[in-house]
This record gives sequence, C-alpha cells and structure tokens, in this order.
Amino acid sequence: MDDWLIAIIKVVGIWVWVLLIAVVMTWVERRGAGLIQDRPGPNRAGPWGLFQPLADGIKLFTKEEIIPTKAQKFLYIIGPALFSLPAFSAYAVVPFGDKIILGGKEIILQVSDVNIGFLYILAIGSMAVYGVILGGWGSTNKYSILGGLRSTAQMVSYEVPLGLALLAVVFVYGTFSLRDISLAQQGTFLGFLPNWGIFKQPLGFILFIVAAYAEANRVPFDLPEAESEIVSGYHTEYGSMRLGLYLFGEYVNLVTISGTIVALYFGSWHLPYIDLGAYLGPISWGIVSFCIFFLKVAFFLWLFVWVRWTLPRFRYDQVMGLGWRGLIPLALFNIFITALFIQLTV
Amino acid sequence: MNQNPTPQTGHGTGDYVTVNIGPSHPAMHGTLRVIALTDGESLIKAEPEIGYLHRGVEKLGESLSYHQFIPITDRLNYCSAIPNNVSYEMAVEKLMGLEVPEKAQLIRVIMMELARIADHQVCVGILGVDLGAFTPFFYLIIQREEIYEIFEWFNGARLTNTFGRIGGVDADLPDDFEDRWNELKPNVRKANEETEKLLTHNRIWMDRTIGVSAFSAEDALNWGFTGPCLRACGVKRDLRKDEPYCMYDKFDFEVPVGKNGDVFDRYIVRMIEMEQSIKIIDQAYKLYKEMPADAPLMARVPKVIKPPAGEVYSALESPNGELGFFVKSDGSANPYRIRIRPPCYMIYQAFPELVKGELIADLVACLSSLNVIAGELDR
Amino acid sequence: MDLKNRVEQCLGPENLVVAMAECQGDLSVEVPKRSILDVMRLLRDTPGLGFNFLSDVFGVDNLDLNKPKKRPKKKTEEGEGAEEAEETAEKESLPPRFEVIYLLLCLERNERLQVKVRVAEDDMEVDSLYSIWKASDWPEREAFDMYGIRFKGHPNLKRLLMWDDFPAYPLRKDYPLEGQGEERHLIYDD
Amino acid sequence: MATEAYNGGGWIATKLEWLINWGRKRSPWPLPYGTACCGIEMMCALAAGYDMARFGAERPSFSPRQADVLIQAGTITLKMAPVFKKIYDQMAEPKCVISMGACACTGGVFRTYSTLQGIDKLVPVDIYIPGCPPRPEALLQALLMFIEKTEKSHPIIHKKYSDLLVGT
Repeated sequence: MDDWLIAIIKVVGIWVWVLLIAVVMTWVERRGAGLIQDRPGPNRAGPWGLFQPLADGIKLFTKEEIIPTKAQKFLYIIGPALFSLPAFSAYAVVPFGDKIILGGKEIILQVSDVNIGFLYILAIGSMAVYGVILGGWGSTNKYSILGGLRSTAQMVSYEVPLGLALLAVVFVYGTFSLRDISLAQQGTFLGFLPNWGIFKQPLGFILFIVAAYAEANRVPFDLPEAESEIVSGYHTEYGSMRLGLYLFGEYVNLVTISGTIVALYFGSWHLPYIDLGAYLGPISWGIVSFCIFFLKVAFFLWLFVWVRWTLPRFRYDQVMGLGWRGLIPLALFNIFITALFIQLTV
Repeated sequence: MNQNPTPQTGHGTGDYVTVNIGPSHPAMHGTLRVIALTDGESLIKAEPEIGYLHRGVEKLGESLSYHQFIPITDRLNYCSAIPNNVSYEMAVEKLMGLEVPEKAQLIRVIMMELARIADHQVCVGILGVDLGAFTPFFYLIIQREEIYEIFEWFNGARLTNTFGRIGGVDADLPDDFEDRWNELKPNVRKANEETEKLLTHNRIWMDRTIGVSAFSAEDALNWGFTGPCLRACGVKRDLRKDEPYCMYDKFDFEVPVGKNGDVFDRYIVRMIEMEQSIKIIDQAYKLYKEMPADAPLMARVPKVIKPPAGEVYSALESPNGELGFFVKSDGSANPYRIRIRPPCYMIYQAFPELVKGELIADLVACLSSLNVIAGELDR
Repeated sequence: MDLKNRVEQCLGPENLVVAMAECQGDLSVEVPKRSILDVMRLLRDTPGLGFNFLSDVFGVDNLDLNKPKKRPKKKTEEGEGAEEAEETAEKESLPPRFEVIYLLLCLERNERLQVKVRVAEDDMEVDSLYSIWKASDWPEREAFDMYGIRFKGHPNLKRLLMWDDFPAYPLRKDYPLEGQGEERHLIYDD
Repeated sequence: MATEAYNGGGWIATKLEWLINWGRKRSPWPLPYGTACCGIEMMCALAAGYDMARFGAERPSFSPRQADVLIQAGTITLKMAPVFKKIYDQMAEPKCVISMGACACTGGVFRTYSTLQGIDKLVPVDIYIPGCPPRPEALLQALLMFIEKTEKSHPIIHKKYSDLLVGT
C-alpha cells in the first residue's frame, strides 16, 4: 500500500470518527442531562433517541436561512466556517492508538506525527476564536458582540495557562510530539504509580483541564453563550445550519481536547501496570490500543457533560481573575518547580 | 430586540451602550424589561420598564362581584395562587366583619404554607438556572409537582386554585392528607438538601451571590421592601409574627434573617423558610386533627355579598412579602375599588439602586433573587 | 392612648385634620392636600406615632360615589341640554373627584394608618413623597398613569404600566373596561 | 400532458420529503414565550415530571432565529403585542405557533382595555390549547399535534398551486 493511500484513509477515517463521536456527544449530552436531572431526555427519534442529532441536523439543514439585514454579510457567513474548520483539523496530531502492522507495514494510529504537535494544536485551537468574534461582530447584535468580546477575552486569557501547562509537559518529556509523549508513558513511575503524565504533572493537569474547559466555552466558562445573560451570545442571530456548525464545532473541540488530555496526562493507550502490547498480536494490539484510548476519551467527554449539569456559571470578572491571578501564576510556579526538579534529578 | 440602537454618550469614561434586556429574554421571567446603560460589561444604569403584563385586574375587579374576583386573584402571583386568594378573602371578610371558623383558618394555613414552599422552590430553582446551574431546578420542580398534586386533589386545579371562599373554605381537607403529606415531606427536604449540596457551599455559587446587590436595612425600608428580601437585609419582620392572622400566633416557627441583603442571603432565607413552612404545616395539621370532624368551615355569609360601605386594607405575608388588598365598597354587590399591593412591585422599583455598579451577570442574579412575578407586578 | 387620639394630638393643633373615619379597625385620616408633606413628616417623626414605612400609594376615583343615586335616565331628545346644565351645576357642588390614599405602617407597634388627600379634577397636583420615602416612586407613577394625578417633585413622572402615548387614564370610572380601541394603532397600522 | 400525469412526487422526492419531515418533527426546538401563568405550566412540561425533551423539544431557544415552535404561553397585552409580532417575524421558516391557554387564544378572563383578545389577531396560530392554564399534558398533546401536522406537510412537492400560495 502506498503511503499516500494510507494517509488518505487515516485522514478520512479519523475525520469520520471524530464527527461520529461529536454526533453521539450531542446525544450523550442531552441524555446525560436527562440522567442527571431525573428525566428521560430525548427518546423518540430512533432507539433510545439515538437518532436525535440526525433529526436536529436534518432540521437545521432544511430550515430557512436568514441573513439579518443589518448584519455584515461577509463576516456573518465566514464566522461559522472559521469556527468549525479549526475544530475539524485540530485532531490531526492527536493519536488515537498505538500502531497497527498491516501487510508488513507499520502504520501509526495518528494522522500525522508532527514533531511540533503541541504548537499545531495551540495554533489551530486559537484560530477558533476568530470564528466566534467575527460571527459575533458580523451579526450586529449587541448580545452577539458582547458574547464575541467575552469569548475573545476568555480564549486569549486562557491560552496562556494552557500553553504554560503544556510547556511543563515538554520539560518533562523533552519533546513536542504527542506520539513520543504517549510512548514515554509506559511502565511505572516511582515504582508503584503508572507512568502517566498526571502523576508527573498533577498541578499541570489541573491547570490544563481548567484552561481547556475555558477554551471550549463549556460550563462553568460558558460566558460567550451564557443563555440567561446574553440570550445565546455570539450565535444569537444564527439559525439553520450556520448555528449547527457552531454547536457542532463545539463538540468536535471537546473530542480534540479530551484526546489531548488523554495523550498527555492519562497514558494514551497504556493500561496501568500491564503491557498488553507484549501479549497481543500486532493487529489486535492496534485495535485494543485504539479501544483503550477511546474509552479514556469517552470518560473525559462524559466529564464535560457531568460538569455542565452540576456547576453554575462564572461571572466575567471572575473568569478573568481566575485566569490572570490564579492560573497563570500557578502555571509559572509549575514550570519553575518542574524545571527545578529536572535540574536536580538529571 | 434592539430597539434603541444609537449609543448614548456617557459623562464619564467614554461611550456607553444601551442594551435592551427583555421583554423577551430568558432571564426576564416572561415580561420584564430592563434598559441597561452599559460600559462594557458593567452597568452604568439599569432602568426597569414594566407593564408588559398589565391586564387591568384592578379595573376588572370593579365590574365583578366579590366572589367572582377570587379566580382573578389566582392570576396575580401565579407561582403561589393560594396566598393571593386568602389575602383577598381576608380583606372582604374584614370589610364585612366576619369571623372565620378556626378549622377553616387552619386549612388556609396548611395550604398557604404549601404554596410558600412551592413558590420558594420555583424561585430558588430559577435563580439556579439563571446562574447556569440547571440541575437543582429539576430536583425542586419534581417535588413541586407533588405539591401541585395535593392542590389539584384538594380543589381541582394545579396552579390557579381559587382556594377558599369569602368567609371560610368550601371543602374540608381530604381524609388521606396525612399520608400524602408524610410522603411529600421527606421528599421536599431531600430536594432541598440536594440543592444545598449543589449550590450553597459551591465556590462558584458563593462567588456569584455573596455581596452581589447588597442592600442596607434602612434603604430597604425606605424603598418599601417586605418579605424575604427585607429579611435578608437583617430586618426581622414577618407579618405572620408581627400582625398574626389565621392563628399564626399559635405556631412555633422561626423567622430567618440575613445580614447583608445580598443574593446569597435571599437565597438562604428562602431555603430556611421552606423548612419552617414544613414545621408550620405539621403543627397546623396537629391542631386541625384536634378539631371535631363536624366543625364549621364557613362563617355565616349571605349568598350575595354586599358589604357595608367602607374601605379596609388587609395584608398577609405571601411568599414574596406583604401582599395587601385594599377594598372599597359602596354597599353594592361589586367592589367599588380594589387595590392590590403586590410585594415585588415595591421591591422591583429599587432595582436601579440594587444593581448600581454591578455587572450584567449580576443584574440577572439580582433579578431572579427578588422573585419578581410579572402577574402581580403589573396586575 | 389609642391611635386615633394620638393622631389627633399630633395633627390637630396645626389644623391638619379634615376628617377622620374608622372602618373595621382601619383608621383613616383626611388631610389637606397642600400640606401632605408636612403631615407625613409629622407622622413619621412624632415619637408616639413613628409611621416610618410607606406601604402603598394609590388613587381612587369617586365619580360614581359623588353622583346622586338612582337618577332617572331621561331618554327624551329635547332634555339633553337641560341635563347638561344640570350636570355642570352638580359638578360645582360635588366633593373633589379623586382621592389619593397613603397606607402608612409603624414597624415598632405594627399600627397602620390610611392618610387621604382629596384631589379635585381641575387641580390634579399633589406633592410627591419621593423625598421622604422612595417607596412612593412607582405607586405615584401608577396613580399618574391610571388617574392622571400629577405628583409635584417626582423625579420621573411618566407612564408606568401603559405605553407612553396611551391617550386615556384607564382606571377612571368614566373609562370603559374594554377600552376605547387604543389597540388599533399598535397592532394594525404596523 | 406531463403536468397532468404528474401527481405524485416520485420515489426519491417522497422519501426525501419523508426524511425532512422526520427531522423536523423530531426536533421541534421551542421558543418558550411564557408571559404569565401558563409559563409556569410550560416550565413544568419542560421539567422532569413531564419532560417535553422526550419529543426532542429540548434546548429552549430564546433567540427566535433558532426556534421552530413558538409556544405562546400566557397573556399578550397590547403593550407587548408589537414585541411579540417582532419575535414571530424573526423566526425562520418553517415555524409553528402554539397558542397555550385561554389568554393567548382569546384573551381569557381578561376582557379589558389592555389585553390583546387572542394572539391570532397578530400572527397565524397553528395549534390552540384551551384551558386556564392548560395542564402540561395538554402542551404535550400540542406537540404531538405538531408532529402530526409536520408529517402531513410537503416541504418539497407542492401538489397544487394553492399549496404554493398558502403554504403548508
């Protein structure tokens, strides 16, 4: 098999896979809300309401498209596209399994093992803010503009602790590649802990996950679309599939973030204390590693849902305060400690 | 929704933007509208505009007979209709000089306290929703449904109960009230506990509510606050204690008092009041059981009510505060003038003061904590 | 000493009591319109009274009460002019059409008092209590909205419940319950 | 004549129509315009006891652009009427109006100077729910009626010219 054919299969495969997870996520979110809130949740469309996202999608596709007369048309149209494109492309550097050997050829389960994987995620991730700000600005609606501004401030602020937390990870593993980091998490740490990133970077993990929630605009950081304050925030004026892109892109972002968390801090496809790869054949290990990775991702996706239906929302100034006065000093401290530790041990 | 797109130039730092919040806005509880002058996220001025649910209730009352007006009172504070009914009935009874039988008074107390629980549940739940915590709302609403079932099975309607008649109540408590109540009581407590767990000591919740829209006791009295909002400011005033009606002086309960008058205190006062209401219902039901089964439920009331000419004001402690009815009679079968003194009307007029210098998010929190019900606000 | 005597003692010496009435234990005192502010200050600050809480302010239209009762309606066409003349003659002798009622409350002793002011149709201006109690803000606006009674010194006297250019005063007795078709320009002319 | 012979949609068009209708009927995002007492009952219908979300009517969209079903629960006063009309106009097709409660349908008990006597004076109403206020079950039934109505609609094929004019 040619390399380029494998690459295309991987790209298309992971694209479909991420989309599928994101689709199921919308269902999980609504059914999860039902579970937490003592009610059934959507259960009419298909078995257990599983086709609910499909129904939503069809409805949004066939709904009338409205471009508000006062909107700035170019920005209004380009907003959702700018939001969803980075979301779809960010997963490219995140692994989804170890490797699989087919026909004597070793295929790593990752679209592309870029040696600057981190930077790619940070760069692409911060593109999404343009979609939000342009959409909010182009709508020419005060709520939208407020939502867009909130989103910008929030994303820019939390990019810093996110990057700093990642920097500490780089200190520990000495590489920017997510695959290398994943591979390095095999075995045990200090003799009794799994050799996972979370045990080497506990503070870093907390910083990362908080910042990631803020980056994904999820509760408790869902200020850009805070329903009770600014109606629907930046997508107040959006209907039909443009809205669908915004809503859907959010879930794709969640998948990427969860994948990153698992790859960095939760040992990727490694199980604690046991190295399954040594017992299984190359093909079955490929599949099993993929399943392990997916289960871990599913847990973090569920965590997003869980948190969403549990916590209240922050206030704007509190979000900023937490970011600049709380997370960034902590992240700097974390880097300092990590550097010190490495300096002393090496 | 942006009816006033031109930005106004402010006196201070620069240009301010007018944001028109409502009347169709998720946090505006139906029909409220706040025109907010904002500087970025912070409020320079917030001017409430009301009247979007003005249905002419007072005028309507002048053309209805005394009994016909009771169903209209349901539609004032629709979160808890029963205190409205009772307050109006008490006003007419006062005008006619009627003495309501004790058993009827006890039934009224039981039902009013149930309504108080239901009202506070909705208020706390909505406060949660407006601050982004959806789940407590669902926990509270399930128990509220149970309370509704008691109402429904007592007088046929879930929401608009048209409870009681002038001179007493029309029906006795059904026989299995005790079973139902014993079933409901732990559930209400459990829902409250869940809510407390989810909210009260939640760091985000505390940050969002403590110190937000704090109000001093003097200001509160000056603005005419009553009810939980006044008590949250630290004034121990409760008509149930201060001007007892319906045998409230026979019950042992506490009046919770806050300190700062902020959103958190209002929330806590409401949570404690629910517990106290459960206590009151227990005591009232105990007293009720001691009454003979054939004790009268109605005073002697003529079929067509024609109170003597005169004017009275009678108030009771509704879940929101002092709910008063001023009834003026000219001796005919229709009231000459009915004036309703809704509690949240007085509270909501201080809204610009309450949110001065806060952020937009606080405006929402403050509004929900005041429990402004458009039906009684605009009448 | 009961409340009636205390109020009389407080307001009597300065001739501020026009009339006093009691109905089912509710004491109401009518005071002259021009001195409403003084009365309120007195009621609030006098030690034995201390009415420090304004519960409500509202208007009452006494049009129907003032009418002579059971006047036979003449249906004759010629009688119209005479009727009008009769009406104007009646109007002059009638007591002022509107009342503004203030509900006061003493928090210490839990006593309530109604203070009344009569407002004639040709002089619809009363002093606003906003400088004493801010609680009178919206109730006064509502009285203006519903009856057209103007409150002098109110900081923001405009319509409260009806929209700004509503042409009538709906709670007046001569305004029909179902309105006079004000909806039309709002709904259909859009 | 081709046009005369053409009185069905053909397989692809009808199936596509079925699919579109299926999507629309299973995902009626409501715009809960709860102004008065009925709003509380609507809340109950959204909440755990009755759970409108079962029918996909979740995610209450307070932005009219995103909503499919306008649930007018409660009185519309004359002061509110222009706002309400604007909200309706801002909604994207296909839209459905559920008039919940006596006040929204006819003005109810409030036959007064300030109340709009029925929202059908302003906007076309698809489904009326009587009652003051209606029980949450009635709202659920209205949703079922919405589903029925959607099933019968023809988003692609217009069999008659009158359908084109009136809309379905």
